[in-house]
Amino acid sequence: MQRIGVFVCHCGTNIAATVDVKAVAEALSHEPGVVISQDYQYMCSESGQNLVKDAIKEHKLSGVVICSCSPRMHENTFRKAAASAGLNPYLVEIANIREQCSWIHKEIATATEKAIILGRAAVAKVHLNTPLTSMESPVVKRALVIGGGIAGIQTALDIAEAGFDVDIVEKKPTIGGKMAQIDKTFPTLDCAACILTPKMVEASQNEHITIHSFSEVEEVKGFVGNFTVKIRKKARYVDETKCTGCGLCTEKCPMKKVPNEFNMGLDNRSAVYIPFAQAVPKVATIDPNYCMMLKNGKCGVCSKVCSVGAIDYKQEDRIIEEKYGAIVVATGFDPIKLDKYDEFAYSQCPDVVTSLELERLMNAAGPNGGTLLRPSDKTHPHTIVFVQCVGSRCDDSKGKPYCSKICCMYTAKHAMLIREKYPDTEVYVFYIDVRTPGKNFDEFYRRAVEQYNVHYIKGMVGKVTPKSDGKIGVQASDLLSNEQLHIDADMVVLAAAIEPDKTARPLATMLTTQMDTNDFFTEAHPKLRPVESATAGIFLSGACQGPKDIPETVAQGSAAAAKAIGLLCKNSITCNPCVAHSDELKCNGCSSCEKVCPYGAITYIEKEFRMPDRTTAIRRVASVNPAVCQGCGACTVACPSGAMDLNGFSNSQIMAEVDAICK
Amino acid sequence: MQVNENKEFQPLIVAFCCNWCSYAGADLSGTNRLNYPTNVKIIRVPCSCRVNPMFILRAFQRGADGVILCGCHPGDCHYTSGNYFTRRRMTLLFSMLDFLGIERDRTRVEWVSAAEGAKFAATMNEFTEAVKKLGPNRRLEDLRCRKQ
Amino acid sequence: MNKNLKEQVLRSSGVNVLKCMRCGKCSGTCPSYDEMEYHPHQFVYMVEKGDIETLMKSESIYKCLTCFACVDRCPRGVQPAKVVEAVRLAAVRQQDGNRLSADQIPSLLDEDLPQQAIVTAMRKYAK
Amino acid sequence: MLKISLSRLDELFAAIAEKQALYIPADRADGAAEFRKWEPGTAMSSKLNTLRSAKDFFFPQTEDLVDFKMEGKNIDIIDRRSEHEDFVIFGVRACDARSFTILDKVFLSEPVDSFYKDRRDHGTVVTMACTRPAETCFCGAFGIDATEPEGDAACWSDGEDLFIKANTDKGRAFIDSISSLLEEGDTAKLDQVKAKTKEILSRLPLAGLSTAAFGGDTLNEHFNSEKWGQLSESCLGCGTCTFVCPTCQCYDIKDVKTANGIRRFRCWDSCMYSDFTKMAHGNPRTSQLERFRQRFMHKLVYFPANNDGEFGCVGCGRCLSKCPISMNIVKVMKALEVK
Amino acid sequence: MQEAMIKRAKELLADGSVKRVIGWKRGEFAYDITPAVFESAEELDKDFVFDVFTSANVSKYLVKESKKEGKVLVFLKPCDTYSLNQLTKEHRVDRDNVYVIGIPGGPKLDIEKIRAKGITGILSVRNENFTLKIETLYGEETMPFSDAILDKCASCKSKKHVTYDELIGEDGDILDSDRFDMVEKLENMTAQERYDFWREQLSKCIRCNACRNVCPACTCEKCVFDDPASGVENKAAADSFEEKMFHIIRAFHVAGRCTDCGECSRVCPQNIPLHLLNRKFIKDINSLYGEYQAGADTTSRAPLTDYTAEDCESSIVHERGVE
Repeated sequence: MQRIGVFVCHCGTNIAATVDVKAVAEALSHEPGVVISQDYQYMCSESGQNLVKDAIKEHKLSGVVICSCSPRMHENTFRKAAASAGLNPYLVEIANIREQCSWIHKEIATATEKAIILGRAAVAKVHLNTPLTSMESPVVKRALVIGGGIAGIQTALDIAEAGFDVDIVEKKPTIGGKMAQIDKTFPTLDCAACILTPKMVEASQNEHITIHSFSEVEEVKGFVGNFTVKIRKKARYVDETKCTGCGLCTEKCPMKKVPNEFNMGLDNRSAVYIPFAQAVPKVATIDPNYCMMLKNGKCGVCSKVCSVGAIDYKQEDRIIEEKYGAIVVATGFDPIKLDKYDEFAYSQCPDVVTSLELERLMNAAGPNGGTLLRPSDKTHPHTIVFVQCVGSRCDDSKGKPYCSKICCMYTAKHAMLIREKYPDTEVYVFYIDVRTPGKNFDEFYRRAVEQYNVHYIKGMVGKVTPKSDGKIGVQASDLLSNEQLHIDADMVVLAAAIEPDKTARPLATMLTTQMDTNDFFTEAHPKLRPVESATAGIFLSGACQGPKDIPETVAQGSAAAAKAIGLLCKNSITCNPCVAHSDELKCNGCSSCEKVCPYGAITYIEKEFRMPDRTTAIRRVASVNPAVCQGCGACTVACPSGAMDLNGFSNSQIMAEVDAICK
Repeated sequence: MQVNENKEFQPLIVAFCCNWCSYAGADLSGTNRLNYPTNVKIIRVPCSCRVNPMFILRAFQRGADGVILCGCHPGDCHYTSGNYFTRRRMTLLFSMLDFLGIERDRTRVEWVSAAEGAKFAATMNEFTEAVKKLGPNRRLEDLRCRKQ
Repeated sequence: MNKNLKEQVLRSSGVNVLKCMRCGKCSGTCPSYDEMEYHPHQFVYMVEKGDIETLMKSESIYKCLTCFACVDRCPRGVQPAKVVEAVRLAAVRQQDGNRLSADQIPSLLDEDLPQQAIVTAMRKYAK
Repeated sequence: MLKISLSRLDELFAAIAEKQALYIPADRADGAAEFRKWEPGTAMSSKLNTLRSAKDFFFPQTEDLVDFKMEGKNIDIIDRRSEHEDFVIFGVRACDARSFTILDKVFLSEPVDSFYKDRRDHGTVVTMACTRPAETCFCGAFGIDATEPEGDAACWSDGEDLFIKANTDKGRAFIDSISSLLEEGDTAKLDQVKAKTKEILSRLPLAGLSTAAFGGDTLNEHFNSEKWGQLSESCLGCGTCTFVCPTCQCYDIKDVKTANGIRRFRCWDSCMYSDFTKMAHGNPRTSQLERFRQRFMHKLVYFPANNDGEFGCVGCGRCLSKCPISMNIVKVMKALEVK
Repeated sequence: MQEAMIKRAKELLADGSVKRVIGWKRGEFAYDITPAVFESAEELDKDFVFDVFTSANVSKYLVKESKKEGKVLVFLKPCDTYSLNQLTKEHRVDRDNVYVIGIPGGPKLDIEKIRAKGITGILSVRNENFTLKIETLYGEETMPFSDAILDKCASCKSKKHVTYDELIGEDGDILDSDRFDMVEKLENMTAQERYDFWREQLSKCIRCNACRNVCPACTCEKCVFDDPASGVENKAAADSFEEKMFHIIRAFHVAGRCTDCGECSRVCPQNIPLHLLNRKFIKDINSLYGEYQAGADTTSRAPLTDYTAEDCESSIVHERGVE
C-alpha cells in the first residue's frame, strides 16, 4: 500500500491568492493512498523542505506530491530534499498549480477546483512511480577527431594539451586541409602557411596525438564514453615508418602528368608525390591511378631510388579498430562545382577561376611561383573582375540557399593584394551585399575601397563571354547608377559557394547525428549548445557545422575540445534514468523503435527465451542502451506491442493522469 | 464533462505538452498572467512524440471533450525529430477519427515554443471556444466510465 | 499605389516578388537593357512597391524580348520576365488606352515588318 | 393442432408484443438474420438460422455484476441486478432450443447462476421446425429432430398455416394468452412437409456423423491422440467458433475503471484465447494445441462425462460456416473416430 | 495448376530441399478449405487442393514454421507475397528458411456471396464459362461467377509476385484497382453519415479477434488487447466506445504495415468491412507522404517511422473533405 504525502505551497500569495490552498490540501487528503496532506507558506524554503523531509521519515512516505510552481522551477529542489530524507528522488511528483493555475485564473472557486484536479493527477501518477537509479557508464579516455584541417588540428591540440590521447583521421595524405592551400589570411594579411604549419608540426610531434593520414572512418559503434571505431588506413604504397620524405622518388618518377590537386589542377605533379613541402606527415604517396608500376607492372623507378626501401607496391588497405570516449567531427568544406553556371563560362574559359584557384595562382608555392599570370597564356592580367555569391543565396534549384559567409572578406583580401602588388591592374568587385561582421572586417573592406581603389559595384554579373581576342566580356548592371556595364576583363574570379565535404553525410549516418538539408551537421541547440551534436559524445568543429572563417573555426575547434575534455575528465557518466526500456517478452524484434530513435540507442540481440508453452526459442529483441537514450519516448509509440515503455513517463502513469483529470 | 442546466456547457480539455517547449510556453503564459480557461488541464510529457494515440482515445473514453497536443515547432524538437513523428502520427489518427465521423474540432496539434506564452494562452482560449461550440463529446465516450 | 493592379499582376504572373534579393543579375544579363527605361530588376522592385501604372505607361514593357535570360539566371527563381509580361498584359487589358486607331497604322507600317506580326498585332489590339 | 394462417402472422405478433417483449429473427441490412425486438413492420426472416445464436437472451456477451463506488476512501458496493421483464423468443430452431437444455445444466445446477436463472424464468422459448436444412447441419448426430423442436412451445409451417403446440406449462400459458387468435386445424399437409424435411435430413452430407466414438469414457484415448497436432496447426486462436456457438458457456469476470470506482462485469471468454483461465501461476494451457483440444474435448468428452452423456454440441453448423480457416468439430470428430 | 503444384512439392520434398509444405487442405464441402502443413507425398496426394476457394493467405503461418528446423515450402499468391515481404522486413519470418513458389492469384470465390443469393444446402460448386453451377440439396442453381468473387479479389491491387524463389505459371503486373472508391465515398459523406455508417457496422462486432488473428501484420508476441498492462486490454465490446477503440487502435498499429491483403474482412463473421479502415490509412499515406505499398520490398522505411521536414500539418484533416 502506498503512503503518499501531499504538500501544498502558498508561494506567499502567488498561489494562495487565487487558490484556496487549505481546500486543496483537504481534498487531496481523501485521495487513495494519501496519509498526510499539508499546506505551507513557502514549500521551497529550507523550513518547507524540512517539512517534507520530516514527513517522509515520520510517515514512512512511499511517494511525495508537491503542489507548487512549475516542475521546471523546483523539481530538482524537491527531488534532492526527498533523497536526503532517504526517499528515491524519482518518487516525487509536482502538480503545477502556480504557472498553470493560480497565475492564469481569477476566480477562486474554479481555480481551486482545477488545482485539486491537478493535484489528484499527480497523486494518481505517483502511485505508479518506481524508484529509478541513474546508471554509470565508464568513459574511454581517448578522443577521435575526424578531419585534419585547422579545425581538427586545433581541437586535437587542445585535447592533447589537457593530457588526453587523441587521434586525427584525415582522408588526404597530409593534414592541413583548406587552410594549407590559402595564401594569405584576412584581415591581417599574414601568410596562412606561416601560422598553420607550426600547428601541423606541433600536432605531429605531440606525444598524445596520433595522426592517421590517408585514412577514413569505416564504422562507428557504441555510445558516449565508449565508441568503437574502425578506421581504414588506405594503401599509400609507401611504408610510412620508413619514408623520410626526402622527395627523391617524386623527382625521379617518370610519370609527371598528374593534375596537382593541391594546386587545384593548375599544374602537374608526379605519380608518387608529397602534396606540398610542409606536409605532415611528410611521407610520399603513390597514386595508383597513374603509377605505371601499379597499373601494368612496368617501371619501379621509385623503388630503385629509395634508399630506405620504403616503397611497397603490394601494400593493401588496413582496418584498425580503436576505442574512444568522444568523437569530434571536423570534416570541413569544399567549394561547389561550377559546371552548371554556364553564364560565368567557368568550364569554357581557363581565365575564369575560382577564388581558391586564385589563392594558388598567387601563392609562392603555386604554379607560377607567386606571380599572378593568366592560366591560358601566362600573361599579366590588367583587368580583373570578381563575382560574388556564385551559387550562394540561391533558390534551391539554383544553388545553395545560405550565405557562404567567407567570400566577401577573402575577395576584399584578393582585391587588395592584387592592387598592392600590381597597381596597374583594375579590379572590379560585383557584389549583392558586402557582409563584413567581424572584428576589423569592415575596416578591412573599407581599406580595399579607400586605400586600394578597388571598384565595388552593386550588381550581380549577368553574363561572362570569352572573346576571340583573349579578353573576357563581362556584362553586369550597376544598380546604383542604373546602367549596364560591359567590361573587357583579363581574368574573372568567381566566389564559389562552399558546401560540406561529400564524406559528411555517410559519416553522419554512422554517427547517428543529425544533418540539415544542406548536409551541415546540426548542433544540439543553435544558441546554447553550438558545438555539440544532439548525439551525446559527438562534437562539431569548424565548417562541417556551417560556413565559417578561420578565427571562428579555431574558436569552435577549441570549444569542441573543451566539451570533449569535459567528457573525458569524467571517469564515468551519470545517465538520465528516465529512459526507455523494452520488455523482452513482448518485443517482436520488428525494428520499428530503432527506426525512430534519433540517438541510435536501440540495438537488437538474439536471445534465448523460455516461451510460455515451455519450449525455448531464440528471439530477436530490442535492447536500449540507457547511456545513449535521452528519453524522448518516440520508440514507445512506434512499438506495436507496447513492449517499449519510458521510465518516469510510462504508459500507465500517463493514463492514470488522464483518468484522474477526466473524473 | 460537466453539464449544468442553468450554466453554460463547460468542456473538459486535456492538453499534452512537451516538457521543453510547450510546457515551458504554458509556464510563460502563467508568468505573464495571460488568462485561459480552467477547462484546460495540462499533462507533461517529455516530447510530443511520447503521446500515444491510446492516450488521446483514453481521454475521450473517460469524458474529455477535446484533446490538444502541443510540441516544439518542427525543426526545434529538443530530441531533434520527435515532433516530426508526432505530426505524421496525429495527422493519420485525426484523419481516422474524422473518417469515423468524430467531430474534427475535438482534436488539434499546435506547435508552441517556450517563448510563445501568448500563443499558448490564445490557442487554449480558441480551442476551448471551438470545443464549447461542439457541445459534449458523445460519439467517443464510454458511458460505463461515467460517474456512478 | 494601386492595390488591385498589383494583385492582378502578381496573380497573372504567378511570381513572388518578395523572393528578390536585389542582386541585379536579371538586368546584368538583359540584352534589351539599353532599350529599356525601366530594367528587369526595377520591374520586380516597382511591382513590389505597387508602382505599376508607371511601368504600364513606359515603353519598356514592349522592349522586353521575352528571351527569359533573366528567368534562367535569377538565383532566387523570381522570374522577372513573367513580371514584365504581366505588366504588359495589364496594359493590354486596358484596351482603350492602347488600341491603335486606324489612321495611326500606316505610319507605323514598316516594310521589314513580317506580315504575320502585323496580323498578330491587329488581332491583339483591334476591337 | 392449433393453427393460425401465416397471413395473420403480424396480428399474432402484435398480440404477443402487447403483453410482453417479443423477439423474432429478422434480416439486417447485410442480409444476415438476427433476433430483433418486434415492432409493427418487423418482418420475420426466411433464413434458416440467425448469425448469432439465441443463447444471448439468457447469457449475454457482457453483463454488469456489481459496482464499487468510491468516495474518498470509502467504497460502496452496489448490486447491478434488476428483475427482468417477461419476454418471448419466437422462431428458435431445434438446435438452439436444445442449447438451452445444455446451458441449464451448467447455470441452473448448484450453485445456481441467479443472473441466468432470472432471465430464463422470464423468457418463453417458442421454436420453429426446420424445412430447409443446410449442408452444414448435423443436429441429428446429437439426437435432435429438426422437425420436432423442443422449447416451451413449438411451431410448424406447412406453407399456409402456422401450427403451434405447447411443450411446457409456460408454453401452455403462452398459447392460452393468444388462444383467441388460434383455431383447430388439420395437419395432413403439415405431415407431408415434415416427411419431406425428414427425407432431406437423411440426405444431408453430414447425416452419417456419429458420436459413437465419443463420450465421458473416452478421455484417455482422445486426450492423448496424436492427431491434435495436425488438427490445431492452422487454428488462428480467435474466438469466432466460441462466440457463434449456442452452447459455449465460459465467461471471464473483469473490472472496468469508472470515473469514481470500478464496475465489475462478466463477458464471454473463449478457451481458444491465450489468457483463458489464467491464474496467478500463469496459464494452464500454454499452446494452441492444448487450447484447441480443450474446446473439443469439453464438448465431446468432459461435458457428457459430467452431464449424463449429453454432448456439448447441438450441430447448428455455425462454426462450420464461420471459422476463418474452416476447422471445426465435424473435422475433429471425423479425424478422431478413425482409430 | 493443382497437379503441377503437387508435383513440384513432391520433387522438393523428395530431394530434401524442403522439409514441409504449406498449402491448403480439402474439407468436407467444396469450400471449407483449411491451410495446412504437409510433410509427405501421400498427404499431398490425399488432401492438397488449389482452386477457387483457396483464398486464405498462408504467409502468417511462416512466423512459426520458418523458425522450425529445415526449410519450408510455401505456395503464395501475388497478394500473399506482399505479406511475406513485410514479415521479412520486420524480422518476423526467417526468409532464408522459406522456399517460395509463386502461384497465380484469384479471383477466388466467397461462399457467403453464394449463400446471400438464397442458395442453401450447397453440395458442390462448378465453374463453367464463368457461370457457377451449384448443386444443392434442393436442386441445381446457377449464378454468374462474377457475382460470387471475394471482395478482396474484386479490387485486386497486384498480380505481381514481389518475392519468390520460383514461379508456377506467369507473373502478372501491378493493377490499377478501384480499391479506394468506397473510402472516397465515405469521405464524401457528412460526418453524421459517416458516424452512423460506422456505428451500424462496428456495433455488429463480437470481438472474436478473427480479424486480428488472421492479419499477417498482427504477429505481436503479446497483443496490447490481451495485455492487462497496456490499459486497453478487453475481451468484449461492452460499449460502442470499446468497438471503436479496438478497431482504431488495430488499424493504427498496422498503418504503414498493412499490405491490404483483405483477410480481415474476409474472415469477419459479422461481415464488417474492416478493410476500409486500413485502406483509409493507406489512402492517406499515399496522398500525404507519397505512394507507399507495404511489403513491396524489404528495405524501405515505413511511413510512420519516417518523416520529412516538409510534411503537412495535421490541420490538413480540417481543411479537406466533408465536415
